[in-house]
Amino acid sequence: MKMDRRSFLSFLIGGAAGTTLSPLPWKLTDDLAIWSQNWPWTPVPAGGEVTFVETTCMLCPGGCGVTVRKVGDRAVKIEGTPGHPVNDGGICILGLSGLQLLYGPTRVPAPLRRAGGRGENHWEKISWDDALALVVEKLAALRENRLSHTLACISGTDGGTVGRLMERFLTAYGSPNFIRTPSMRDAYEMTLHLMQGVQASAGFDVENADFILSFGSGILEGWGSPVRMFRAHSAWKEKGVKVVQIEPRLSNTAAKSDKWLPVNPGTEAVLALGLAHVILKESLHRKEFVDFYASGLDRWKNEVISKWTPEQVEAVTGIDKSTTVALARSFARADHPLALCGRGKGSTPGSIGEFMAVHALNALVGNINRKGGVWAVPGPDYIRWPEVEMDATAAAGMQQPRIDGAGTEKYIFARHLLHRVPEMVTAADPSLVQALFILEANPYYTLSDSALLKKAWDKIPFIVSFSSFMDETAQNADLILPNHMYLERYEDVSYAEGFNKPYIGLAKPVIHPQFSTMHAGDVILRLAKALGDPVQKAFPWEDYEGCLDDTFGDALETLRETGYRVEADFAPGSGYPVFETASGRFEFIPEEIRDAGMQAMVQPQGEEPAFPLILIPFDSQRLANGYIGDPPFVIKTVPDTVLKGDALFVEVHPETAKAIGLSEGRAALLATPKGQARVRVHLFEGIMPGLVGIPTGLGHQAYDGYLAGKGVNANALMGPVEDGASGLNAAWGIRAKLSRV
Amino acid sequence: MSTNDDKAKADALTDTGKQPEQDKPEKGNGASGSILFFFLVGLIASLLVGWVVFPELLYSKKKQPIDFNHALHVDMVDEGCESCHFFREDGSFSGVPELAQCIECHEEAQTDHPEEIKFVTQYVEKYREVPWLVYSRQPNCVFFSHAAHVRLAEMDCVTCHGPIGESTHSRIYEENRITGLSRDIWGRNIAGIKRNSWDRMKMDDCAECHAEAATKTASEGEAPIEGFFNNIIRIAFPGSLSGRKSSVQTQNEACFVCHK
Amino acid sequence: MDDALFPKGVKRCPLPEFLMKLGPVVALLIWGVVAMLMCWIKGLNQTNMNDAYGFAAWIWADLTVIALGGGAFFTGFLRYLIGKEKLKNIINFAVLIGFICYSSALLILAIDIGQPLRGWFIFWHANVHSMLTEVAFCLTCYFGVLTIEYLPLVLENRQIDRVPFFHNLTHHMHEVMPLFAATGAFLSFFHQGSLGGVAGVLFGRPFAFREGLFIWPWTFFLFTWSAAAYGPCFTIMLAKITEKVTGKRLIKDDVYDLLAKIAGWMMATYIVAKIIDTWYWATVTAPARGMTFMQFYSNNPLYGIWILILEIVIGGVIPAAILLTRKGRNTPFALMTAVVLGVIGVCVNRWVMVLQTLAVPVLPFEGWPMYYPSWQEVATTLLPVAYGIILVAFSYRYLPVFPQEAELNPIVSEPAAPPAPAPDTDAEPADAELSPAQA
Amino acid sequence: MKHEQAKKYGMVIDLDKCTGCGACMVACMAENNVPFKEDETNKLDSITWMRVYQLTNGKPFPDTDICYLPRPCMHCEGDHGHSPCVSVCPATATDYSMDTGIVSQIYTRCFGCRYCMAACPYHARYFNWWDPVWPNGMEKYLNPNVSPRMRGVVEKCSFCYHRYQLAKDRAFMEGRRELEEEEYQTACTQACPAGAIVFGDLNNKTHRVHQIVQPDPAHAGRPKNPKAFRLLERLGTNPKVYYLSSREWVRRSGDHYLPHEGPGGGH
Repeated sequence: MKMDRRSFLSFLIGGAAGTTLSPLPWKLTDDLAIWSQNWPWTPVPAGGEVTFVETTCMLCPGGCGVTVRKVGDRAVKIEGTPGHPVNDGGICILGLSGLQLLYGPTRVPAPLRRAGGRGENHWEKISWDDALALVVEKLAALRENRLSHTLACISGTDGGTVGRLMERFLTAYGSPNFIRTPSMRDAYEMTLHLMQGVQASAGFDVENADFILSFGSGILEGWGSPVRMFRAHSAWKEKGVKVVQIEPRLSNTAAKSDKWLPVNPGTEAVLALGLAHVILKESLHRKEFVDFYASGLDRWKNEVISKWTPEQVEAVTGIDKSTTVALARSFARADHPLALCGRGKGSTPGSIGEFMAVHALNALVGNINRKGGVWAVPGPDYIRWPEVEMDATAAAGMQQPRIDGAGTEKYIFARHLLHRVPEMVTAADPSLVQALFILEANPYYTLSDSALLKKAWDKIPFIVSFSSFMDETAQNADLILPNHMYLERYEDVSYAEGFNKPYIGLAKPVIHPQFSTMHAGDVILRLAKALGDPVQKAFPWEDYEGCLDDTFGDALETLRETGYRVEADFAPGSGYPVFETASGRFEFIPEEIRDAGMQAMVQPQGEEPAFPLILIPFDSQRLANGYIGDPPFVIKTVPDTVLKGDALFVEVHPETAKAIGLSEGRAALLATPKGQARVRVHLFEGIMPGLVGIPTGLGHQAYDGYLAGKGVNANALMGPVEDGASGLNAAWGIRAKLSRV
Repeated sequence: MSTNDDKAKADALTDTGKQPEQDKPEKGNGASGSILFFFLVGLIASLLVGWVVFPELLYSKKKQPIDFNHALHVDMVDEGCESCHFFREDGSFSGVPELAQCIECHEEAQTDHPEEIKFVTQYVEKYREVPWLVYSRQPNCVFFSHAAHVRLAEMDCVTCHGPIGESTHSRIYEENRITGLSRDIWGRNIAGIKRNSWDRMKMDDCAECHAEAATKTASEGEAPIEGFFNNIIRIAFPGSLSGRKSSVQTQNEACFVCHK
Repeated sequence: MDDALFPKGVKRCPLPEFLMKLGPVVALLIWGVVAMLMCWIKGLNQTNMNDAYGFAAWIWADLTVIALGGGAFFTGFLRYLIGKEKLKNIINFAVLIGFICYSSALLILAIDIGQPLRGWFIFWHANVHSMLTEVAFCLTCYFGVLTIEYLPLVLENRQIDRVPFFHNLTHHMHEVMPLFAATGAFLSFFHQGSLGGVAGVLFGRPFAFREGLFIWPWTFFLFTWSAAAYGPCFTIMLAKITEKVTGKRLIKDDVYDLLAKIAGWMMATYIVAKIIDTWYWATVTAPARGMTFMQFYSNNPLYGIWILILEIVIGGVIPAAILLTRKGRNTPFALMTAVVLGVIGVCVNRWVMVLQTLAVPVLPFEGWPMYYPSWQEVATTLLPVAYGIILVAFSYRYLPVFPQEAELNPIVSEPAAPPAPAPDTDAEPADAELSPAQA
Repeated sequence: MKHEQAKKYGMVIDLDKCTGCGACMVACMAENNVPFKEDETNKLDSITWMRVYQLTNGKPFPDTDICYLPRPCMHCEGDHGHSPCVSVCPATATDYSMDTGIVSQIYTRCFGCRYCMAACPYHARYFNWWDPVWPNGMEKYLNPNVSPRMRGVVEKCSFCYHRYQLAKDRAFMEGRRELEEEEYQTACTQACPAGAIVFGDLNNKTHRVHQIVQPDPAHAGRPKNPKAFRLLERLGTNPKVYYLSSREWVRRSGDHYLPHEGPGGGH
C-alpha cells in the first residue's frame, strides 16, 4: 500500500476526526483557559487565621488607637479601634497606610555605616555590636575631653519612656541638649505657663463646644489629633455648631465652615484683639470668670480698647468692621465658644502674642478648664525614675548653656528652640555640636532655610539616626541604628495632641520585626551599659521591656489588654481652678512678658519691591509633612492640581497670575529670600490676591521612588522668623516673587 | 477527464465542495480501500494519542511530603473530619492543618513508623510547615464558603471530597502542567465523566449542584409532573429554569457568589 | 521572471521594480508589526489610551475600516441579489478591499484587548445582550464569507487554475456565490448595525445614546445605511487610485457611473436620516437629560461644532449632491472629490461616535479630556494600510482582479490576445468568468 | 437559600460631613489590593475605586466654595438590573445581582475590551494599563479575600463584597442567614473619620440608609429626602449611591439641568 497524496489526506482526516473525538482539544482548551486566567506573576496572598491586634498609631502625635488585621503572620490592614477615646473607630489616610511603611522599601534593613560621602547614599551593613561600638567609642572620647555637652539629640518624642530614656541618657552623659522638634505645642505650653502658671499641654473639649472660632487652625487638615477633629466636625454639623474660619486661603476647613473670613495673612492676632475690643467694650465677657479668676484685665483692656477698634482692625486685617462686631457678639453670646489657633497642622509654633491673644479670648468668655473650652492637661506622671546621679563630668556638661539657647536669659520661657540650632552650629568653630542623635524626627527635611541647615550639617562630625526609614536625615547621617517601626515594638504614647484628658496609649508589636532592627530604648540601654559608670548606673534595667515593666508596674498588664489608659472623669479643677501664677489668677498680661501680647504680628522676611508677593505654606490631610513622608497610597491621592509628574503647583489667584502673565499650568520660577524653585501655577479663586500658596509635605529627596523627587520642599523656601518675646519660630510665610520662565 | 469532471461536478452540486468527498469516487475500490485504511490509521492513532498519551503528558506526578494515613487518624479522633479540618469562630475554614495543630499530638514520634519518624525529624523538630499538596486547591479567583455548604446546607465532606477519610495512604498528586492545579479538579476521567459527586470540582460541577438545589427549592409544592417537564427543559436549555435568577445576565446565580 | 503567474492578456512591470516599489510599504508594515508586538508584550500602556478614553484610535479604525469595507457586501448585494450584472467588473476588487478591511479589523481588535490570549472568551462565554458579542460573531462569520468570496479569485491565478481540481472548485464556488453574497449581506446588515449599536445603546453617554427601534438604537440602522452608502465610495476611490498607480484604465466608466449613482442615492437618503436623527437627539433625547445641544460641542478646546458640519455637510450633503448629478459622476475630478469627501464624512462620523462619545464630560464636574494616539497606536493603525497595499499589489499582479483590464489595455505586441469575456450576454456569469481556455 | 429577602445594598454619603481627607480612598486601596505606581499623577491612569472629586461653585474670591464628593461605583440598577455597564460586557465578566444589588466584576473572565468603561458615565471603572507590581516585600500586606488583578483587565468597587461573604460565613456558624446592619460594612464606610458614609440595605426599613434616603420605589428609588440626590439621576442609571448636601449648588452639581430647570427639574 502506497502512501500517496490521497492516503495522506485521509490519514489527516482520520487524525482530525480521532482528535475531535478524543478529550485532547477540549481538555486542552479548558486548561489553556485556566492558564490564561492565572498568570504566575500575579501574587496570590496566602490565607490563614484572621486575628486582630489593638495598638496605638505613632505616625503623628494624634495618639489614635488602631486595630491591625492579621492573616496568619502577615499584617494585612490597619483600621481604627472602635470605642477608643481618641478616635473611636475612625482612622486617617496616613494611619491606614502604615503597612506600606512596615513592609515598604523605605525601611532601613540593618545598622548602616556611611560608605561614601554624606548624602551620597552609599552604605555598608554592619553588625549591631560594631555599630554600637562605633557610637560608644565616639561618645567616650568626647566625654573624656570634657565635651559631653557637645552631644545633642533632636527628638520627635519627649514625654514617653523612650524620649525620657534618651533625655536621661544625655543627662547622665552630661549634655543638656535634648531638643524636641517644634510645633504649636511649644507655643500652647508656653501660653499656659505664662497665663495660667502651669506646665501642661492644651486640651480642647471640642466635642462640647458650640461655637468654633479658628484662627487658621486646619481642623480638617491635620490640626490636633486629626481623626478626633473630623469626628468633632461631623458632630458640629449634626448639632448645628457654628464654625468660623479665619485665614487667607480657602482651606478644607474654611470650605466646610459656616463662615470663612479671608484675613490678611499674619494679622490673625489683630483680629483676635479686635474681637476682644468689641467684647470688652460691650461688656459681653463672662464676668463671673474674669472678675474672680483673672488679673491684669484692666491694663489689657485699656490697650485693647485704645489700639484695636474695629476700624483699626479693618485697616490691618481687611475684615470689615461690622463683621468683626457681629462675630464678637455671636462668639461671646454662645454657651461654649472656643477659639483655636496654630496654623494648619500646627507644625510651626507661631508667635506667643498671637496665642495669648486667642487664649485671652477664651478667658474673656470664661472658657478655661470648663466644658467645651480649653483645658490644661498635665504632662504624664507615670515616669518616676530615680534622679540621675551625675558625676563631675556630667554635672559640668549640664551646666553648659543649651545649644539652642532655650532657658537662657533671652529665651527664658522656651524649652526647645530647634530652629536656632543651624545658626548656632554655623556660628561657632569648632562646632558646638560634635555628635548628633536624631530620634523619631527628620530635621533635614522639616527645618526651614535649607541652605543654612546644610552648612551646619557639614560642621557636625558625627551624626547618628535612629530612624526606621531612609528619610532625608538618615540619608545624610553617618550611622543609622534603625529602630523597630511602631508596629514592631512596645512603646508608650504619652500624649494625644489637643486631647483634653490625660492619656496613655501603648504601641504593641503586631508582628515580629521584619528586619535586623533594634528598639531605640534598647539601643540607649546598651550604649549606657557600654559607656560604663556613671552613665550605666542611671539605667538599672536589663532591657527596654524591663524598663517599661518597672515604669508601669501592674498597670502595664491592663495597658496591654486595653491598649490605652485615659482619665475619663478628668476635670481640670471642679468649677474654676486655682491658677498657679504668682497672683493665683489667670493673667491677661503676664508680668514676665508684658509687651508680648501687643506684639502679636510677625512680619515675613523679605522686602517689597524685590519680592512683591507673599508665599504662604498650606497643609493638607493628604500630605504628611512631619517625620513621616507620604507612603505610596497617600501620595496617590494627591490631586493633579497639586502635583503632576514631578512638578509642584502653587496656588495663585487668577488676577495675580494674570498680572504676571501666568495661566493655568504654566511653569514659573518661585523665588524667596531663602531660595528658589521651579513650580507650575494653579489658578485658584479661593486664595487671596497677592498670595502664593505652596503645599507642604512634598519635595522629598529621600524615601523611595514613590515619594522622592516629587515637587518642592516648602521648608526650603522658608526661613525661621524668631518671635521677639518667646524666641519661638513664628514664621507663617515669606515674601516671594513669581515670574514666568 | 471531462466525464470525470462532469461527474465530479454533479457530485459537488450537492455539496459545497470539500476535498475528500469530491476526490473519493474518482478511484477504484482498491484505492478507496487504502484511503479507508489510512483514515482508520489516522483515527486510531489520534484516538490513542488523545485518550492515552495526552493524559500521561499533561500531568506530572508528585508524592506528598508525608504519606498520610487518614483512616488511622479518623479512628483516633472524636469529631471526624472536623477534628483536624475545623471551622474557626469567624466562620472561616482551617483547611489543611498547620504544623502547630499536628504538634499537639506529635511533639514526639508516637510509633516507629518511618513516615512518622520522617515527619517528626524533618518538620516538627525543625518547626517547618509541611508543604502538603492540596488536591482540592482552586485558582485564586474562586471563593468557596465551607460554612455555607457544611453548616448551612449541612452537606457531608464526602459529597465533594469523596471518601478520603478512609484512605490509608496519600495518593500520588498529579499536577496539571498547564494550570498547575491537581488532576482532581477536572477529575480522574480524562473525558471529564463523573460517576460520583466528588469526581470533579469544576465550575460546572458547582453549578450543577446549585441548579439542583435551586430546583428543589423552586419545585417544593410543585406537581411532580411539572417537575419532570422542568427537568427536561432544564437539561435541554441549561439555565433557563433555575429556581433563582439572581444574576440579570446569566439568569443563574450571580458571579460574585463563587468568584472573588 | 514571474510572467507565468500573471493573468492572461495583461502586462505587468518586472518583478524587481515591483518589489522595489513595495519597499517603503514593507517598511511601514514592519514598523506596524514592531508596534503590535510591543503592545502585546508590554501591554496597552504603550498606547495613549486611558480610563477616559477606553476606546480610541483603534476602535475608530475598526469602525471605519468596516464601514469602508462595506463596499464588498453592498456591491455583492447589488450584483447577486438585485442583479446589477454590470457590477461584476468591480466586484472582485470590492471583495478584495472588503477582505482587507475585515481582516484588519480583526487584527486591530486582537491588539486592542487587554488580555489577547483570552480574546476567545467573547465566543466561549458570550453575553448575548452585548452589542460587542453581536459584532464579534457577525464580524468573524462575515470574514469567513469574505474569505470564501476571495478564494475563487486566488484560485483563478493562471497556474493554480491549471490544476483541474482547483479549476472545478472555483467553478462551483462561483455557482454558489449568490448564496454567500446573500449571507454576507445579511451578516453585514447586522454587524454594521451592531457597530452602530455599540455606541447607541450607551444610555450613560448622552452624546451617543439614541432611542430605540425594536431592540436596536437608531444608530444601528444609520450605521448599516452609511456603510452601504460610503463603502462603495471607498471602493471607487481605491479603484481610481489603483488606476492612477498602474497608469491603466481598469474598469469601464459605466461601471463607475452605476456604482456612484447608487452610492449617491444611498448617501442622500442616509444624510437626510442622519439630519433627522441629529435633530431629534438635539431637541428631544438630550434635553430630556438636562443637556443642551451646544453643550456637547462648546467645551471642546479644538474643533467645537465644526466637526458636525464637517461630517454632515462636507462629508455628506456635498458628495451626495455631486453623485446624484450625471455631470458630477462623469467628471473625473468631481467624482473623485465626492468619493474622497464621502470617505472623510464616514471617517468623521465613526470618530465622533467613538471618541467624542467618551470625551464629552457626563459628570457635570468633569472636564473634557484630550487624547492623541501614541506612535504605537499610529503604527498599528497604519499596519493594515500597509498590509492592504501589499495585498492589493499582489492580487493585482497575479490575479484577474479587473475583468475588463485586458479589454481596456490591449497588448499590441502580442498577437491574437484571447478575446475578453463577453460582458452581458452570458446567462451564467460564473462560467463567463472562468478562463476561456476550457471552452 | 429559600425565603431570603432580596437585598439592595446602597450607600449614602453626607457631603456636609465629608472633609475630602481621602481616608476612604486609601481604606479601599488597602482592603482591595489596589496596585500603585511610582507616578500616579495622571489621574486618567490611576486606579482608585473610590475617588474623591473636588467640586467648586465657580464664584470669585471670596465667595468661592468647594465641596468634596467621594465617588465609588454606583452599582446602578438601571431598569431591572440593566445597569449601563453590565449588559454591554461581551464575556459576562460583570453582572448585576438581584440578591444584593451589587455589580460584580470577575477579573479572570474579563479580557479587557473596556466597553464597560465606555458605558459607565461615572468613570467608576478602571483599566489595569500596567502589570501591578508591589515593591519587594510589600505583597505581604495583600488581603487574601480579594484576588489581585493582572494587567489588561477592568476593575472597580465591589462594595467590599468579600466582607459580605465573610459576614455571611460568620452568620452561618451561628445558624443565621440574615445579617445585622453593622455586620456588613464596606472598608470606606468603616474608615471614614468623619462618619460621612452610611452603608446598608436600601430595602430594609430598619437600616440607616433607608431611613436617611427614603427611596421612592415608585420612581426608581429617587430619594424623598430633599437634601438627598444621586449623580446623573436623569440618565436613568438608577444608582444606589446617594449624596446629602444642605447646599443647593452642590445638589445641582450632581446632574445636568437646562437653564430654566431647578434641581429635580424635568420630571
